[in-house]
Amino acid sequence: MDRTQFLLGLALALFSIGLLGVIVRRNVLVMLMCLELMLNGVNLSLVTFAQQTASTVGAVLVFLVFVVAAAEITLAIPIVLLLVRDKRTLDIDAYADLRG
Amino acid sequence: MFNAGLPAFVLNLVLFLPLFGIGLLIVSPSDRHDFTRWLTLAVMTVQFVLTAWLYTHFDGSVIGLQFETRLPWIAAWGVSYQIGLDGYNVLLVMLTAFLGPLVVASAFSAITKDVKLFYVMIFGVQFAMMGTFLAQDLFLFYVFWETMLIPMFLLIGIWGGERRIYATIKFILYTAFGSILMLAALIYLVWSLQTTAGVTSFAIADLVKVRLPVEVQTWLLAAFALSFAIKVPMFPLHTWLPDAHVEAPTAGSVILAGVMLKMGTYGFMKLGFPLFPDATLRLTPLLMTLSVVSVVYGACLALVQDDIKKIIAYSSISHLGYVMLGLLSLDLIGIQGAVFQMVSHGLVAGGLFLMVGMIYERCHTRQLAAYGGLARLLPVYSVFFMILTLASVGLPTTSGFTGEFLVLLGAFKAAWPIYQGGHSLPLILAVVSVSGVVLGALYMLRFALGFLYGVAKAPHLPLSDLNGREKSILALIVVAVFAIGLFPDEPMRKTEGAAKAYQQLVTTSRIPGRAP
Amino acid sequence: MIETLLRNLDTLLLFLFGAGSLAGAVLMIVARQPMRVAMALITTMVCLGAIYGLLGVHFIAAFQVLIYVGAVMVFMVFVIMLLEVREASSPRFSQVLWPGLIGFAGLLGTAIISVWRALPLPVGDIGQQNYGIASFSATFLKDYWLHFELTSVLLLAAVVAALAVINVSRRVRHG
Amino acid sequence: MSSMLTTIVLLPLLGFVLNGVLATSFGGNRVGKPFVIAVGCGLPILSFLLVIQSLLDLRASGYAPIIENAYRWARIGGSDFGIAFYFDRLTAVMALIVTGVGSVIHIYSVGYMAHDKSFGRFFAYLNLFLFFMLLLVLGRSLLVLFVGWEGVGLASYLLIGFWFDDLANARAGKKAFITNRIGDAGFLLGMFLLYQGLGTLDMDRINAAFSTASNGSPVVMISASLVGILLFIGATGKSAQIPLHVWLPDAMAGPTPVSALIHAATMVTAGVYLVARLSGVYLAAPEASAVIATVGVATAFFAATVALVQTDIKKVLAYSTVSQLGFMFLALGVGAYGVAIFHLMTHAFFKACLFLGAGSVIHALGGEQDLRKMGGLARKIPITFITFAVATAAIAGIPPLAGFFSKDEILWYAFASSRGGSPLLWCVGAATALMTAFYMFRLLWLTFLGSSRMTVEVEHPVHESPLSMTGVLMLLAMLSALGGFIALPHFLEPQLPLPSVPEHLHHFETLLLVISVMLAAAGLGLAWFLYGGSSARVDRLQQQFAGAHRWLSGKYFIDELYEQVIGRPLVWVSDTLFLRLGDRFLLDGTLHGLAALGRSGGGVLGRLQNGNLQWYAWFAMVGIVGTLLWSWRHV
Amino acid sequence: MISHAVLTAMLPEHLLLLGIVLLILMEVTSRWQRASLWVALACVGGAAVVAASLSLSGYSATPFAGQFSVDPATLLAKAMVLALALPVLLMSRDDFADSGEFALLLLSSLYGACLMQSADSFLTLFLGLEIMSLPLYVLVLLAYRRPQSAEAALKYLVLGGVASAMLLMGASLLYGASGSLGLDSFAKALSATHPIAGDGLSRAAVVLVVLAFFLKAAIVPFHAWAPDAYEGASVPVTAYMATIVKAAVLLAVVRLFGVSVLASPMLELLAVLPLASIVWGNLAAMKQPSLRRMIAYSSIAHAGYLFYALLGAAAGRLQAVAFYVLAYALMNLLAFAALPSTADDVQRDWLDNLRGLFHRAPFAALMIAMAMLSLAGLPPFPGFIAKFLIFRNVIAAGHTTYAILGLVGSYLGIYFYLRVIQLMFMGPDAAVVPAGRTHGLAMAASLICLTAALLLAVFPGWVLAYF
Repeated sequence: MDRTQFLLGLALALFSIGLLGVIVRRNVLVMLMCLELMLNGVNLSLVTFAQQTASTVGAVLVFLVFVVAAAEITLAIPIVLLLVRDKRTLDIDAYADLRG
Repeated sequence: MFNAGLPAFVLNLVLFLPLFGIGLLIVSPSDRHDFTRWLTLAVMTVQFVLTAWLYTHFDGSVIGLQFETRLPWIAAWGVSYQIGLDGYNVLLVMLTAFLGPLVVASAFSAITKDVKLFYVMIFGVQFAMMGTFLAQDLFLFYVFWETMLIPMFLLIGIWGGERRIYATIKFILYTAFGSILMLAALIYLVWSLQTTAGVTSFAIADLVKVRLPVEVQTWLLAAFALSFAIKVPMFPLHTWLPDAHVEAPTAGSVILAGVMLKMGTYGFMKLGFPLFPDATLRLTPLLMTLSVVSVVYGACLALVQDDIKKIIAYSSISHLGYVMLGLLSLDLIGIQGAVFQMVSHGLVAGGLFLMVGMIYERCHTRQLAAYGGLARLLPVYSVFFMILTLASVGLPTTSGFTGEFLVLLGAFKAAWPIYQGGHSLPLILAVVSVSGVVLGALYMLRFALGFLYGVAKAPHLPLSDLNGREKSILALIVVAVFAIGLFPDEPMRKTEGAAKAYQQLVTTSRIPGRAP
Repeated sequence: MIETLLRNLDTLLLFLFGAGSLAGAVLMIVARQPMRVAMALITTMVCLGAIYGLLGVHFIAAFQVLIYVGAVMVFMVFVIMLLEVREASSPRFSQVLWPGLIGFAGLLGTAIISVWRALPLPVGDIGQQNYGIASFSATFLKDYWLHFELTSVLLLAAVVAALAVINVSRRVRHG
Repeated sequence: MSSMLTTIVLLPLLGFVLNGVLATSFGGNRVGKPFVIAVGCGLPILSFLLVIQSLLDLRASGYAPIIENAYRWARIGGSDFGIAFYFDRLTAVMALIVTGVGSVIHIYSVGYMAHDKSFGRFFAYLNLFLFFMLLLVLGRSLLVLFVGWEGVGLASYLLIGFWFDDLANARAGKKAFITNRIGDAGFLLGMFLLYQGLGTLDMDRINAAFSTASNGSPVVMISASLVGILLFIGATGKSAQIPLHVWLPDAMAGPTPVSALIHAATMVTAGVYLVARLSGVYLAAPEASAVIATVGVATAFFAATVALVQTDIKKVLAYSTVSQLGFMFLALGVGAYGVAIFHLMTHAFFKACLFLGAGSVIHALGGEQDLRKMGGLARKIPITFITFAVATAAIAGIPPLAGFFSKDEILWYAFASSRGGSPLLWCVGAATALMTAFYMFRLLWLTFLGSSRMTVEVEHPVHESPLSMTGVLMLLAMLSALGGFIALPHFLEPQLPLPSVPEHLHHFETLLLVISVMLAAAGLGLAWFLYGGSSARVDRLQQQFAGAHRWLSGKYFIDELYEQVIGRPLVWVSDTLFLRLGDRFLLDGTLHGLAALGRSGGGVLGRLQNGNLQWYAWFAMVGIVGTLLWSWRHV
Repeated sequence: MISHAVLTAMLPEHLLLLGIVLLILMEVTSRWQRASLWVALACVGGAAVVAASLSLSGYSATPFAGQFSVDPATLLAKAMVLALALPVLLMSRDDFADSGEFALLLLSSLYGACLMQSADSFLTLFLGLEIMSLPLYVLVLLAYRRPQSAEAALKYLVLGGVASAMLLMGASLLYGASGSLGLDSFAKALSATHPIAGDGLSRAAVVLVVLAFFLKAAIVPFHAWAPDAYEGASVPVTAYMATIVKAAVLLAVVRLFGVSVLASPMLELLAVLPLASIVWGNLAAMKQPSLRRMIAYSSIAHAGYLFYALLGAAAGRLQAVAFYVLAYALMNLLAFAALPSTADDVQRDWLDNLRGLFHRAPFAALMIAMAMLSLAGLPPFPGFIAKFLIFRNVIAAGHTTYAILGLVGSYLGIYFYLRVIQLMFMGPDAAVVPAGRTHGLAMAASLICLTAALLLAVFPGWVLAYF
């Protein structure tokens, strides 16, 4: 197995596991963390390719992803707090009022 | 701008007067209903007068457009605002303009709810109908064609009867379905013109030059025909009509029966068949069979209805089957007959719906069984009713005869040589369609029998006979009915050129590669 | 010999950290307590940081640890601690567990098979000069200063947004 | 005067318009009776005078047909549909009958309808009828004829249902109209076929085309018989021949002058006129002629049998009319067109007289029409009796009255014509003649002779009718008596040549003449025998042949048969098959099904949107997997 | 470094930024908060005017090569997005009366939307998308007139995060395949004529990127967030999401697609899923009890039409999308602006409460009716011309079957639009009529939309000439 293949496979696995976590974990905070995991997978892929193609731009994008990930969490947490204030639970099943 | 000077300008005026009327209504006070009514009537009357003036200046022997206006509209797509009178539309435009004031006047006492909106809608539908007939650009035609649905939807839905919502939704879903496929076909057609001839144009005059393989033509015609056949309506696409007619307010029924159904047959005549002659040839057995089935089926159904509006509604299916038969016969007599059957049906069915509306206003029921012996109670009403009934039956001297006779004659005349050539279907169909003459008498006289004769009874007694306004409306219609029945030659001169052009277009193959 | 070993050691470490990050990821799915999930995520991140380092992208490796572990995860852990008490008895997995697992298998499979054929790509040089902090910063501020500025706009927007949420919370609390 | 014919036609129309607008409740009854009478009777009489004038003109011009173009109805491409009038010998005869008999019946109606509320309406309708009838008779083209043809049907419809408060009357009118329409369908097809073949509808041209057509001209040869039969279908409707005869007896629901004018003298003979007018076609169509003869004689016989047992005075006369029309068609079928017209004329005289006489009786009895409630009226209304008796004798074929001559000629040609005459036709015809004599004298006896079977209330006010009625009766009786001396077949011969008679048959002529006189006498005797004394004989006979009597008085149950075979199936097909199964179940059902499918589809999609974020994410995941798989296509 | 081009080319963005800064200052100082709406209006309007006039003058510049460039089409897209935001601002008065936060977040979001239009690389595109989305998540819950708003925001945020991840993964794979993060490499990968299109890496990359945009534009099966988010948000925000966000995403997609020529299997992907959206959205909308939710499903269907536009030839894509977006957005805005406000946010657009609206508020009823008819794509309203344009392009590109299927799918949608009209005009009046009226500013907004829409309907050729 080639190194790139390994790293890319790992990146895709992280991405997929992240999405899986978003789907199967009930806890809202865990879901958010799984979202972060997805972005980590992306980052790994980007770095792999950046190194592979010997260009900086991938690394720059990784940097941007850091910032955006941080910003997303910064926004998500207050929203979660707001939700919890209402229903006093982190179980995502409780937040299914809008439907149909 | 106006190629033909004053008449072209007047034609535009005719088209846009209803919009002007809407403008007037919007700025007029909304609580003075009588003012609204008379204002509408005045605008409609002006429209009719102008149309009549144009009619007298129209030269029927000329093939092609008269009083034409053509302005670029969406230049990039080759869409233009192009309107004009030709033999195809001149009588129908006249009919539309003629029925307009009558419809308005008929609603004076019937409509008391949302009066202003009602007349806005009437103007709207009048505008759209005029536009559909006048449009000489396929895109413009389609826009008007579809626009018409909206005011009609509201007319039925707001001022209709008990099941108006069901009826109006059914109406619009039915018709819109046809239109959707027509839209696809229309785009394809224009695109074909663009790829084969390098011309980007929606002008009907350009589109009748497109050469397409017969399979493609068949698909396109099927799409157009679906839309038109729903509007006509032809069996088996007719079930919206009885509901729409029954639930619509009188004015709506009159517009529907008087003008809107003719859109379908007009569409076939102006677009469907001339655009795709080879496909028409191919589909003629099917379409002709369906027309004749419509004739018989509609008549049979009219025979067993208890609701007086439904009788007339189903009779429309039957009568418009004749129109289709005439158009498909491709015989000059049949074509002219079809045109006259359109006009006649507009007058007669429109008049009958007006009359039903008048009695409904007095008695509030449409059940045939609730009435009897109206000839004793309402002598004036009964006379008008009888005349229109007989016109519907197609009695000679009335307009109904002119249409029916010429259509049947034309169909027969065209079918006989084919029969001698070994194909008997057209002849069988022509013969079967003659049975409509009998069935027509059967259901209309059953109607008249229960309605006018026997022991006098009505849900609301005493009844007042027709007032001056109603008499004038009906008298105008009756005069027109007799005029067309007795002296069809003069209007026939107006449509002569178009009938020939139609025949020519439909009988000339347009498969690519073949010599024209 | 040593060089070969070193190179192999390099590869070995890469695999090791890779396996570590994967284990952390799997742990995130199966761990019951959010705090453990957070720890697993931190593990994964650190392992990834190590991989970045091994790949020579030290700048990113540093940021991975600083921003992710140092800032984001600390914030996360803080919030978990704040809310954790109430979450003892709730089940781990949602109703979508099995469909989710099937979908996951499908996703991973299709994704890897999709990209697999294109690999391996021609290997490029690992240019240390490209990814050195100094050179990277220079490139960043020279060629990508627009994005640098834009991140500030983004952060500004995020801050304003977060404040807005907090304002909403405050409004709700006061009725 | 070049617009004479047009004027003849339009005068009654003017009467219709004037009376219709001014003297009915439609127009508010603005004028009184004198105006109605003046217009209603005056204009037909004026028409009659103009017809005479035209006849004189015709004679002056050596009987060259007068053609008068009114206007062009329509021109389409090469086809020209003109409205033109045509006046020749045949037209002259018909027009004279129509306007002449018409006028006197108008006059009769003045008395008969004197107390009716809708006096003006009645005269308006009568005038309308005359207008259309004249159009029918004077029209040059089949189109004009057809306009009149349909128009008289309308007038008939309106007049049968004149007293429309009773639904039965209106129903009878409707039945007449519908039955006629069935015939008209055939008429139309025949007309189309002619137009297709010849390109014209002018009847003189059609006749000429057929007579000059060489045998090799296939279009003409194929279509002649077909055309003939199709047009004859139209004639069966109008002239109440089998199988479309059912409407005429019911049509007696109308006022009696109407029955006399329309359903005896004029309108019902339109079919005869049509065939005679298109004799050119029928001469070229022996098969069609054979059909006509057969149908005619069958109708004559059949109607006569029914007439034997009818108890309604007008029904007897109605079936008698059907029967006599059958005679006329018999004559047409064997090529004796002139004779048919001759019988048409004499029939117009005596049948009008009979109907008007019956009207006088009904008038006298205050509306009673049942023969079983009459009797012994001869003394109370003598003029009616005498005129009625004369007409009865005429129809029965007692020489030298009118009916004798015409019927005898028909029977002769039925026997001897080289165009399809046969002994069989004669036998059936003769039997019919016998029955005719019998049922007519039965009628006479039951009505006027014997003892009275009337109730006192009915009997007491019985009185003779006013002069306007009796005068007309006398006039018609005189015509019935003397009409036979008008040598009409001879007059028409240049136009409608009589068929040749094979040499070897000539010597039968006297024998047959004698036989037919004897038959008439036998009928008279039989009626005297059965009805002259007590009713016991009749009752016995009735019991003896109870089955036959039931069939006859039930008119062979043709109406019921039609109802079962046509009426009910039509309604069943319309209601059950088309409306319920077709429209509601199949068509609307499909649509409602589709709509329900759409709605439930919307519902299912709405349930998928279950509010759970993780399902949403799963959708996305499935979407990604599916799309990636899809993207492998064509790899 | 700081050249003239940077100032001029980014002037609309700068104006927005200026607005943001001013608004922050006003927030921080807690002064002149009443004026925040006007400041925002001025900035957005100014930016729109600047963008439009730059576009009309044919300005194009590339201040950051390979990252950010402007040309007339880009500027026009920006002008459209910005101009459409004006009615949203106007109609916000009822829900966000005394707070500058709405304007602040809206401007931030618009900044991102504008940025997307100029993106030349995935870096810029990604940043634009995030700058647009992050404030949007908060906008959804900002009014917080019910607890479900936060739920809506969370759903939007999580799925938006997934979309970002998908986009980035796609971009990274593309980066691996082509060594570049420029948008042109995407167009190349998408295009059938380029050899790279055959290889799995770039194909997977293209799929992921496209799907990320599908998610943002709410295409089935990535649509599920939209109904919930639309319903949970307050009316102006719903209007913003349904119109401007969708417009920005689609216009960016057009830029992304560039001059690529679609070929199988990407062609099917871009036909089938939008087609499914059309059908799904139209069917699911039939039974919706609230206008916002109905519009959400309607927007799913409309997203389908918009992606259909990409099936057409490359040259006509921008025109079709832009015109459609304009017509569609104007009509949505018209409907939302005319909707009378009530004390209870849930009640406001409950369809049952619209019963008999014509008798209570004829103007609002007529406006909404017109909007519905236009959204249904019936002539003579601009929605028809827009739909016509799209299907014309699709057919001209030879995809007749897809066009017919799409049209039939659009037919399914007629019913529920008409149902709104039916309720407003034909039904009996609502049992409990919630008091409510249309705010003056909202009225102005609807009039602006109406005028523009009429212009669009009557002179479509004139408008088309600019794209």
